[in-house]
Amino acid sequence: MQQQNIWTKLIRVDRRILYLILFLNIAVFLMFPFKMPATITSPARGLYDAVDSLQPNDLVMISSNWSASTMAENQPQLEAIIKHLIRKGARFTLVSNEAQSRDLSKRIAVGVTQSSDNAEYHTYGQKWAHLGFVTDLIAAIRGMGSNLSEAVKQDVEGTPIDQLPVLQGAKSLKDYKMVIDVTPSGTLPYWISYRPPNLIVGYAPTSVMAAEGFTYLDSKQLVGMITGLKGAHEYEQLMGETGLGHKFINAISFSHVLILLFIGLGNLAMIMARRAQGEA
Amino acid sequence: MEWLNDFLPLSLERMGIWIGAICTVALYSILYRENPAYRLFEHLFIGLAAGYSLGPLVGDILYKYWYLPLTEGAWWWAFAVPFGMWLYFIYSEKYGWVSRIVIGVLIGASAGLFFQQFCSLYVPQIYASFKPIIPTGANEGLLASNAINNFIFIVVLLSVLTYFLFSFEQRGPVKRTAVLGRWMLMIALGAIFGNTLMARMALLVGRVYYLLHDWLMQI
Amino acid sequence: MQLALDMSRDGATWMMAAIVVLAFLGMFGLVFLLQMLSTQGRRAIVVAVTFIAGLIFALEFFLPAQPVDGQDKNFLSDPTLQIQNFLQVVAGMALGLGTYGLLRLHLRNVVQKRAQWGYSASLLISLVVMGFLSIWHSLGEKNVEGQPLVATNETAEYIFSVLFNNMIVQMDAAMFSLIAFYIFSAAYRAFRIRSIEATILMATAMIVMIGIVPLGKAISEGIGLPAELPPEYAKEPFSLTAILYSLKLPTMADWILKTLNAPATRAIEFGVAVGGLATAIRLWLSMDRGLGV
Amino acid sequence: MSIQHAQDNWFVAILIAIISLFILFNIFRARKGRALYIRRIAGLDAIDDAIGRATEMGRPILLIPGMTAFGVIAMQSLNIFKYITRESARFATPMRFLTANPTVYTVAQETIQEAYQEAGRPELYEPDSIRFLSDRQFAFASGAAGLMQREKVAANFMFGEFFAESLIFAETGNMVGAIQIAGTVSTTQVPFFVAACDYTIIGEEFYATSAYLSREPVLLGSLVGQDWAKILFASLILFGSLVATFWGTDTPLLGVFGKAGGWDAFFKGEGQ
Repeated sequence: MQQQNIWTKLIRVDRRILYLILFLNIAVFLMFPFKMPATITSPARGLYDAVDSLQPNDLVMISSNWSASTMAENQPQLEAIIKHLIRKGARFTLVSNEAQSRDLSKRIAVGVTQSSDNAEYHTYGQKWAHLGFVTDLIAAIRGMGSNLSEAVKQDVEGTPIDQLPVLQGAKSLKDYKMVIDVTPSGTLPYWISYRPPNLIVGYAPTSVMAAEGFTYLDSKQLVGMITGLKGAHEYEQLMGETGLGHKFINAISFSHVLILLFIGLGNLAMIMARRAQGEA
Repeated sequence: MEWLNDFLPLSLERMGIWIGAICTVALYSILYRENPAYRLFEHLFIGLAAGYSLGPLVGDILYKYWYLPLTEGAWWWAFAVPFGMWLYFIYSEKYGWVSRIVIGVLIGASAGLFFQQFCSLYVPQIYASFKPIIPTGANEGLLASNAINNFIFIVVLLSVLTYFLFSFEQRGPVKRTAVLGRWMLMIALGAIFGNTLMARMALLVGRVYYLLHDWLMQI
Repeated sequence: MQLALDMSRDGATWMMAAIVVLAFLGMFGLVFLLQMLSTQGRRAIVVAVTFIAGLIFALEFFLPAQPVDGQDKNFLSDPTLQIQNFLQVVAGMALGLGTYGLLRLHLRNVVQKRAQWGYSASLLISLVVMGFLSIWHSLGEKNVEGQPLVATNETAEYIFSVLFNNMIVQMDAAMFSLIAFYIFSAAYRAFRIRSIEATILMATAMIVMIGIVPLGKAISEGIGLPAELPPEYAKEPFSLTAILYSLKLPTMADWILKTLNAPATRAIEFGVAVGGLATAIRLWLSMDRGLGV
Repeated sequence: MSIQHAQDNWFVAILIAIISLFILFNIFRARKGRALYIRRIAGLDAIDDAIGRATEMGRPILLIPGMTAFGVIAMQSLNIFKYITRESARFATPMRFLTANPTVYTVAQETIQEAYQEAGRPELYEPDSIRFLSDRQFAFASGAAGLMQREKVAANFMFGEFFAESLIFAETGNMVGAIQIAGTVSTTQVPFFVAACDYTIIGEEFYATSAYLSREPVLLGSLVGQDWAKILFASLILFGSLVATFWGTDTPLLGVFGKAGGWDAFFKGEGQ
């Protein structure tokens, strides 16, 4: 009987030990933060430039479809984008395809607008509004594309759409300049497929959805994209702000290192165990 | 012991955070093994989630899309609910087939909608795949390195497409192209894996932050 | 209950109630008529409605459209929007059916005191309480002529928000973050140099993993690779600096994503598109044996 | 610009017409009795082994279409699950079907019942084995993970559209030692299935699955048509890239093939 040497043990390591190591790794790096600058990627710059070239009072639709589970990625993104829109004096409306996202995104928008220096944004409905929750995104986009007040009827506070100051002079999505999809799920294709043609599309996905985004960036169906927390971090850097993004990035970086380390270790163990078997 | 006073669930806000933390820890316990705490919170979770869905169903769908249009005089909307209820015949042996009429309508509609999806989502990607693969005078500013990348792009695209051919035996050059396609597929999958990792770690970081910062108040 | 409340507000809506009742009676009466059909007749009806439903959406797409209010429309554009809303209501009825199935299963567990019935009881209680509060909350949000549709209650709203924000939302996030642990154990187990394919998968994953975090940039620049692309890059794409720059981990990760991942993903998408189109056509024409009558 | 109607670029209508012809023509050919070939798809051959193993161990098999919304993809998943159920019914191996979509749940009731009837074991059909847990992604995932652990499922079949929750199913299944076969059109989830499952069906293979399993002429014919369509795609891309190389990417002719407004620009000289 071959004795259980360290390598065979390592190959069959209890997965619960791996889980504990990962947890501790993240906890340690959250407790002892240090600074590391980001590389600005071209899709992030694309989105930043597109928002930066907006004129005051241009209308932007933010499609916010995320819920608490992707908060770590989507919240820094949404906050950064709203801050930038306020800085440009643009008007914006939010719409959610997720019931939970309606409350969350409204709460965040209230938080960001209240803490901004621009008093115009302090009153809800003046420069921004939340159009509420739509169950079927395709139907909603097509509907809003032809008639906003008919498709959405009332905003999240129950005000009829045509009585909102922020939407004065806007009849449909056609009167918007841009839509930014902040999302953890596959909502982007719907915006690309069913939006009015004049609307440019920006994308703020979680990292996992970004892979699909490259295809649309390449085909110019997307003007720019910020990828997950990293993208939010880049966007913050472009705006010269410091937000939540900075705090989390190190813990993430080193969890990547940890995983690489263990993949290496696993392979080493496999090779060594094979060699030991060959000798025996 | 000031920390203890702040930490204990003595205010409504602290109580909320405690509830959240308990939920999180209970679900995390499945990492150790399946246990009564996990089981209880799993059942609570499903119950709460199923209950929650009824709100949007009544308030957003039935009220907004059924009741409101009705009050605005669109009488034909009255038929939407009973028509949908035909689905409930599914439990009846005798009338079960009636539910298939509703299912048929739903299937037909999703099939019909697929045409637009196909055309607006996928066809433009054909156009987007037209790439100059040799730097000729026809494309100003095209660098040799871009052209090489474009060439690789086209080769990868075509080889992976070849892998997805099903209806004839792959032999000779087709076989070799398909194998290359399979390898390229593995590269793409590896890239997606590596690219996704960050998002997943971000979630865990967010949760650990909640436990350490909001609940234990350690950072 | 809600319906009745509103009715009393406006006498004219009695008319509407009558229409609804008639619609219910009509639709269920129709079932008895349909029941008289032969098997062939039934099949013909299912095939026909499937085809017509698909045809309406297909025609809306294929027929020429004229600009109306800045949006291209044809005579089917508005009806298809209405039909989509209509189908949302229909699909909403399915949620009722799903919830019924869940209730039935767990009620049976509790009533027959099957093993572990306590868990089923906790599920039922949370479902009923949350369902009630959620509907109340959802209707309380709506308002008609400035009046809330249903009067809300502060305590109920508070309990709702605790159940939602402090339980559902937190459990969502907890389950979602479990994936981080699983991704670790899966990578540890699966990423081994076993075959060419496994090795390719592993190598790419590792390069991208480290290339996309700021640390990848720090490592590359730490070993002396250039931070920026040289300005004369356009003239000399193959200069030493340019080549060194392209060896940086972030550059390699980016290159893999754009030049290898993007076309491979696109090829998969083309396959999926064609497969989906073929399935859509077969379903539309009822050629799949899946759902015969 | 996006394509909202066929008129935004008539090429799309022509393309759909051609592909439909390819598919219908080949279905017609197959129905006439022409034998059609289909290449081996690793993983699908393992389905029967997995069912056999479950039978030996006396543990259930689990079918998960995941979050798949009702539509074309869901119908394809149900087709595959119908086949698997039919096979398992022959050996009286119990099955569980878990979905997060109520409409899929409704249709699954019909489909699975039919599968039992076709296998000649209608008495084995149990409505409670088909379960709708929740339409909420992670409530569903927690329920599925719990069920896998408690019932120690022997085989785990995941076919359909998946999102982030894919790995929760796949790793939990791996933990309880189930044989796992996954097939999905969601490209972003394929790597996780590849890492944690025994076999993974990728992309269009998902649509080829029902043809592969049932060898029905209609499906085989359709598959041949799909191949023709892909060859057409590949030829178009080659042709377009050559044109782009020698005449430049701005050549109006290229716009005809899928650029919104490209048709009118080329044939009527508009929009330039």
